[in-house]
Amino acid sequence: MPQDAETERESLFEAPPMAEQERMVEAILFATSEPISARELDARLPHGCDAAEALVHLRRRYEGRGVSLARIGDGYALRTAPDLGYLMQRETVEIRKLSRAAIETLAIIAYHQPVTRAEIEEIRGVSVSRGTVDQLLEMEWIRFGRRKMTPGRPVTFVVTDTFLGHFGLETARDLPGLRELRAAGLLDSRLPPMSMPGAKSEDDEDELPLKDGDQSELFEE
Amino acid sequence: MPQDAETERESLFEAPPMAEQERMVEAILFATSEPISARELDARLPHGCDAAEALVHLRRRYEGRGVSLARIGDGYALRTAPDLGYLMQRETVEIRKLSRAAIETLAIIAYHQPVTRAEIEEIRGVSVSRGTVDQLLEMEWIRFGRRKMTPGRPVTFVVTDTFLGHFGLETARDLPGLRELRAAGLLDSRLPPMSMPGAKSEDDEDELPLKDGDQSELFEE
Amino acid sequence: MADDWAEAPGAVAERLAAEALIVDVDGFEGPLDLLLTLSRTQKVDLRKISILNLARQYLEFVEKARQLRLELAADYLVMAAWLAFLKSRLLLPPDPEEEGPSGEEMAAHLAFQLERLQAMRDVAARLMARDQLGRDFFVRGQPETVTRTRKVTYTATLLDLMQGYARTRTRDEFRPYAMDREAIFSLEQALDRMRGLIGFAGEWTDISAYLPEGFGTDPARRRSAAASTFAASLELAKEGRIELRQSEAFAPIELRRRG
Repeated sequence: MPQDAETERESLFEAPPMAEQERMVEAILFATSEPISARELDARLPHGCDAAEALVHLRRRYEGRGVSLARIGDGYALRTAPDLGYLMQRETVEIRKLSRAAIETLAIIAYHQPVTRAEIEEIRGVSVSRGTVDQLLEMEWIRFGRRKMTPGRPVTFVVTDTFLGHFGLETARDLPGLRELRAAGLLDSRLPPMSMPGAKSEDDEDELPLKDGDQSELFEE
Repeated sequence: MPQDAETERESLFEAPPMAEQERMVEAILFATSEPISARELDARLPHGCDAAEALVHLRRRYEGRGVSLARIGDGYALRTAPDLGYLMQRETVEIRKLSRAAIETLAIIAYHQPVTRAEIEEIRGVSVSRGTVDQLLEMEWIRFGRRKMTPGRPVTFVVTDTFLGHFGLETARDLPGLRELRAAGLLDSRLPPMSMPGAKSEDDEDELPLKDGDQSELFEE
Repeated sequence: MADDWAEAPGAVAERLAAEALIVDVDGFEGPLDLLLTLSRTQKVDLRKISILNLARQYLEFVEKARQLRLELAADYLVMAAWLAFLKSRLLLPPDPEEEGPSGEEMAAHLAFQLERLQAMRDVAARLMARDQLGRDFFVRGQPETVTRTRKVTYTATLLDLMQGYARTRTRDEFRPYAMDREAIFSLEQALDRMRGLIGFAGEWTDISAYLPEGFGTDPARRRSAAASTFAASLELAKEGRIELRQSEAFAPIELRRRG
């Protein structure tokens, strides 16, 4: 069939049949990197072809298909059907471990709730970044509690039922205390140097260590 | 749990009808220039779709068109019909001219794969230059296969899907003349009798050229 | 030699062919390629080729090249030597005492190699004659990129939580502990130190000479350093890098480099 078309063209200089012209236009539109006008198509097709007519046939052929013939200005291009655009997106869900800063902040909220940001900072010895709190809020593991009746009436944080559900706890009071943690061997005595006071871990980048004064106050407690 | 909710929600919907699945596959394949495997398609289609079946329908639909569905290794891709190549002068990319040595090496790898460097050298009767292999690797036409379980555990070479795609082959079994060569026993690895020139050990990775001294000794013989 | 050429039928053509080969010797990809080209002059199926004739042609070629003082690469000469050997094997009656493959076996393998090389060249040509991507058929010209949206969900375990809490609450406890470590000279440190020093230990030396600086005076530190240095020297002795000796119980332990 294609060979026939070619020999026909060459011997008689007659235009190939319309079906053949249509597949030629289809191939050119598929392979070009930019929309192409009917005039340009005519220039690329064998002598005597009628790109405009072939385009009409092609448009009809692709009606309702996953691909459609789009007109863009003077040019034509094959495009995936607009209703299938969602297939061109891939959503990947990535599960990541919470950063050390987030875990520590979360732990302090769970053990000390309701707790203010200043109190969290006091305990951790570093300032708590807004991003960490926002992340925990967004995960719905913490929420705002009542304002504290101290000067400035700071907001407090408490853990949520989602938090309790995730960690399989009935109440936050069920969390083991320090002594129990130690007895259970959960207090790792060989801490990596990262956790030494003053040393920052990567995820703590936006956290500024508190001044020495603040820190020593804590040790005196 | 969010994951459970998602699968539940998805299974509430039935898979779209096959005609719809076909247009989805069509859209996805149209959008990309790289081959996509049926498994990847399944992952991108809504739950319950059967990409393999949709591909069968789609291949039939594109038969005789200006664009056709090609199978390349594990993947599928749309390609223009080869007989229309003459219309595409503008799209033609300069194909790197390969040396005779590179072409022969490529053919030997394709027909004898997995094949070691020593085996290629045995067949061609000359040492394979590093440049030749590097060039084929760089074009992504060959890659390393498994090491051979012979002394020295030499690396082997195999051809890639890029190679298959370039030459319009579905699998390496479709190589032209493969069956005849096999029937004629020309693909058997026959070890040369001892004392043949070129009968060297497999693990001769970096063979050194003979020194001038060695050459002159030979003249005296 | 010239007489031989003249006597043979079709000699002129053959000689011209041979000379053309010599001039073009750089164009050959090794002796096998040359043999394959020579074998074409026999104008028969490669399976029916006369290896004896081929060996003669090749040797004549090499001889002619030497007369013309053309430099042939070593592998051409290795092949020449081997073909001369093969020729003698094929011509002389087989020696039952002789070991190794027979002349016929060697000839058969050479014929196989030539046929295989020719076959690979034929299929290589067929491969390159196929329709090729980017020349005869084409990929999608306007690929639409798949946008990847990445959704990240974070997780943590109860253990993470409790350890995190413990970490914040006990941070102060670790400070004195960190100071403790200053009095400890670990086995790793001792090994590192000794590996660097034993190169110079040609003579028997008291092991106490290997104690690190600053560890000799404070009893606690000295104890730690002595223990780890002794353990490290045992390890090095096990590796065969040093020898140890002690004249009697509680006498100084001495070491020296081995070999």
